[in-house]
Amino acid sequence: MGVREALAGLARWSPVPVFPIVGGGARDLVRDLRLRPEVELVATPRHATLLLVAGRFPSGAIPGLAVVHDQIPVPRATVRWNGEVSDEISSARLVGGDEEDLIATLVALHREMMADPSRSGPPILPDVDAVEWRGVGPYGHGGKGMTGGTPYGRPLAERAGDRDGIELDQLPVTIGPWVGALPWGLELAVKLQGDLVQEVEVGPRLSTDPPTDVFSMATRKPMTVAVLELERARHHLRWLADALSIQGLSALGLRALRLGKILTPHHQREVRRLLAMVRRSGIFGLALNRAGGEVTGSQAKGLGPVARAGGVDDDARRDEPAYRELGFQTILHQKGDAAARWRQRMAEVTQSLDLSDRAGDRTAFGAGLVEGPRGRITANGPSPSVVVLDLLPQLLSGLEWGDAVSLVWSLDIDPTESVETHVDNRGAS
Amino acid sequence: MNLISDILFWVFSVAAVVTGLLVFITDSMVRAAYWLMASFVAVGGILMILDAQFLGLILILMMAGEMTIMAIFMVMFMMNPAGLNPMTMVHQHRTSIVAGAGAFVALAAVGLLAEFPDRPVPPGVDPTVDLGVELLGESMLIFESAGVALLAVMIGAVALVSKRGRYGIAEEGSEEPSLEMSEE
Amino acid sequence: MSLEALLVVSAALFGVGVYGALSQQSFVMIMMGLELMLNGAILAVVAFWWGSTGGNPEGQLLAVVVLAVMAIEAAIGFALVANVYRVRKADISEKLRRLRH
Amino acid sequence: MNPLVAVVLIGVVMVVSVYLVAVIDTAVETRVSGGRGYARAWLAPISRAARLALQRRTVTERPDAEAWVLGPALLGGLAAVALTSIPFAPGVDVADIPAGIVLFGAALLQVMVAVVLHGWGANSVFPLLGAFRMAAVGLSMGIPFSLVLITTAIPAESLSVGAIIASQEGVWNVLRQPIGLPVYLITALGFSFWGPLQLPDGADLAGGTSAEISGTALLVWRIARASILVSLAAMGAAAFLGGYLGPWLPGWLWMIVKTMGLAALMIWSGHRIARARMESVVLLGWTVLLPVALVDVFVSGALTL
Repeated sequence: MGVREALAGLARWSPVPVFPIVGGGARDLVRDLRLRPEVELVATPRHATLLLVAGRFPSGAIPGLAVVHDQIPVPRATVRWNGEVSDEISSARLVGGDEEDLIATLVALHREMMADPSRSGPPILPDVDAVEWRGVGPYGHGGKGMTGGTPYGRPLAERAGDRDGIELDQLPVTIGPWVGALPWGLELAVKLQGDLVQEVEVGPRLSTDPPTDVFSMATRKPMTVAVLELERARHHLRWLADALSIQGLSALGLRALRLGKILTPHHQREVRRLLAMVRRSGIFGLALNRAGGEVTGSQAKGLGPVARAGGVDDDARRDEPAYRELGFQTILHQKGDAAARWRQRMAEVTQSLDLSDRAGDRTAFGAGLVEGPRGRITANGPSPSVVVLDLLPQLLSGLEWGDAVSLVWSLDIDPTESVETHVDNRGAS
Repeated sequence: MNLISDILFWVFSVAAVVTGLLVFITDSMVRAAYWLMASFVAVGGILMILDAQFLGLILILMMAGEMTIMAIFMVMFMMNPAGLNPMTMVHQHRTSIVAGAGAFVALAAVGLLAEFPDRPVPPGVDPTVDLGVELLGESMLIFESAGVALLAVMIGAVALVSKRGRYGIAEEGSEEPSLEMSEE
Repeated sequence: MSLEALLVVSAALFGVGVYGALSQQSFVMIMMGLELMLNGAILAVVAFWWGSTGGNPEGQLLAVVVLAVMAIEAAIGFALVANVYRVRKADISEKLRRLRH
Repeated sequence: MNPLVAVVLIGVVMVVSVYLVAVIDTAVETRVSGGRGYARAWLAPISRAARLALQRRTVTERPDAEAWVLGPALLGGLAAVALTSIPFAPGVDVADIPAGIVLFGAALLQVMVAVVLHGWGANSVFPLLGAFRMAAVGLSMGIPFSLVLITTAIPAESLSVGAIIASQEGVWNVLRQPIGLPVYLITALGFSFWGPLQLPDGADLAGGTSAEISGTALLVWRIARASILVSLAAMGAAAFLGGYLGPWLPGWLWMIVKTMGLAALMIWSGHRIARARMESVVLLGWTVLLPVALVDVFVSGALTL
């Protein structure tokens, strides 16, 4: 047995590193893969062997798919879960079914790749320079002297003023839509000076067909409060899982995710313990201690926890008789910055669990307006994520990149949330 | 042992001079900064061969920070830090070559031709202990003067670049002065 | 390895430094030339200490002083570069025509 | 020490300790995440390494290829150099030179250079930001790190690590210089960019300086990073916890226990303490750690007089 075979035999048992490209309707399923020891969701395609394309995408074409695919090191393969194989990667393995089927396919494909790298997916894009080589100048650099021309077809950096009064080079880059540092599907065109974000434009929205979760169902017919509040607590725990991983606490994030998956109203003690661990991690003192990024006043209207974190007493649950009977009081924080949003959601998890526990069989909503976990859902209005995406450029400019990322995650954005939350009848069945 | 240290000496010497030259030949500013550091590391190695362990190591230790700062200043201020274009940012080139070569020849001639007393470090001496005793004993005044000079420089440097500079607090958006004089 | 060889190496470093300091236009590159000259100086000082002073620690002391000079040169150099850039937007010596504010 | 023996010794120390670090890391992660399956902690590092060894390396568009390759190799080499200055047991050391602790400090400060080169080489935005962050962390942590380390030499009246260990025969430095160890551990997290100070390779940069590497390059990078952590833990054990000194157990075992204890503490912090903001780290380094380290120097010096 050669060294290769020996290594391949060992590599069989390695957790499968998967880079996910996630569209509408698959976020929760893919996120839950983190809980499986067989699979490892990685933040950059360079660390993966398998590309997982899951969920629905606006018009079939997936932005950036080919680039991400080619960035995965050989041996690599692609799995398409619950959707159609796109033309770009014809070699993708199509899987339907549930999580177990997906895991089985991922593990099998990984072992196949380790045993026989020749079956690796071929590159999609030709290996050529993005911009054509210009054979001008003595070295082919496209201009004369140190500062002349456009070397390798790329213009030299522009200078732009800094808050320090020094004009330095500005680096325009597009980050996303598939990168571990940002929510899946969020694309930011950023002008960076050092690690300072000077200008931000939000890329194309990936909104897909309408959601079918309990909150959008509740716009049509009354739902039981117990179910709604449990789902709200779950949603916030899933948000916590993502946000904690970005702050370097992926293990604590897993704990939140695991708890969210099995959550019942009787898990109050476990939830309190988790939230205490989050507080003790020093996250408010170390990671979220920068003021700024405040969302307050009229711009916060309808943004649920984001609004309430900014002191805006805006909660559709207040007007529901069922909630009034339960003695529902909105929780408010004042500052409206990233830390306040964290505190707000953490407080609302316990509140929702408590409400869910005491709700009995009361029902609420059903008249077109629902307080969802991200904010107000109406039959035809824009979804909260759409509103927040419009605020991003103004909120992010002037921050260091790390603070910008913390801020983005504190807003709980899902770029695949549809532009208008039309509720159709499919959700009712 | 002597042979090994001779070989090491020549390796380090060639490395120091060649990397020193590469500083001014390479097109990439980051490489230039780290070539210079390589030159310092090589000289630090020679110092260690010469039993001046402490000085050699301190040189290497100091240069890690200093050259990183240099590399970052390069990236900050220079148009071409990555070396995408050839770096021909020189003036009075021929004169400089002559001056450099002249300095080398003159100094080397002094080194080769002048008579220096041949009094090597006696065996059994611990140069690090000697240096420590000297720094904090007889020559404390010189050492302290160097320290005070460094302190003054630190204050001066901070005054020159501090964010509450001559044009207001940086975070509040300081304004640069008009530039009408730079056009002449 | 002999004192002569050490002095030749240090002369070579100094010569390269002189070339760099005189020929470069960019301020930071000029500083690199100066640093390289000081590099040669340190080597020469330690070489003399090793070969000619009989282990007199004052030789090492001189090297420490040179190290301090290097640190001073770097600190003041960087501060001036940043300040000149802030005030005049100049990063090469050609852009400075007069030495006044 | 015979050079061949020295190479083997350092190699074995690095391989075994890096494996242990990976096992501890997985175990702590499993525990904090509330999951089960500690058994896989023993196998996972090996199978992961095998997988990375089989993966092909990737290239970016026009990288600074030499710097990019040099980064991981240099980092691993620096960890090895740093380990040579530490005696693992009485008489078992590679180079317990008279200025050993300065050798260690010089090697660790060069870590900054390795990481900056690695981030610069990839020609990609996240690695570049990682490189900038390493420079900021390294420069603000470097002085307090060197100060608290060199302070341990005051009671020993020697810069040799062996002498520093020997000087702790009666009482360990952690008691004589109680400020030293915490400052050392915080700055050590900075230089091994681990845990709350994992800024150059942080999750908000999708892996930072290692975001664009794969295969053997990634494997070497991870091993080198863990070796740096081990060398810092070993020096912490030697300089503050009396190294191989201790009752009942043989010296080498004490050294292993102390080193792995400090390493486990730093690994634990990575799973329980949030990553600090860049600005907080720089502020902490210059306005808290540096003055505290100076107090440590003055107080220790005065006590020795």
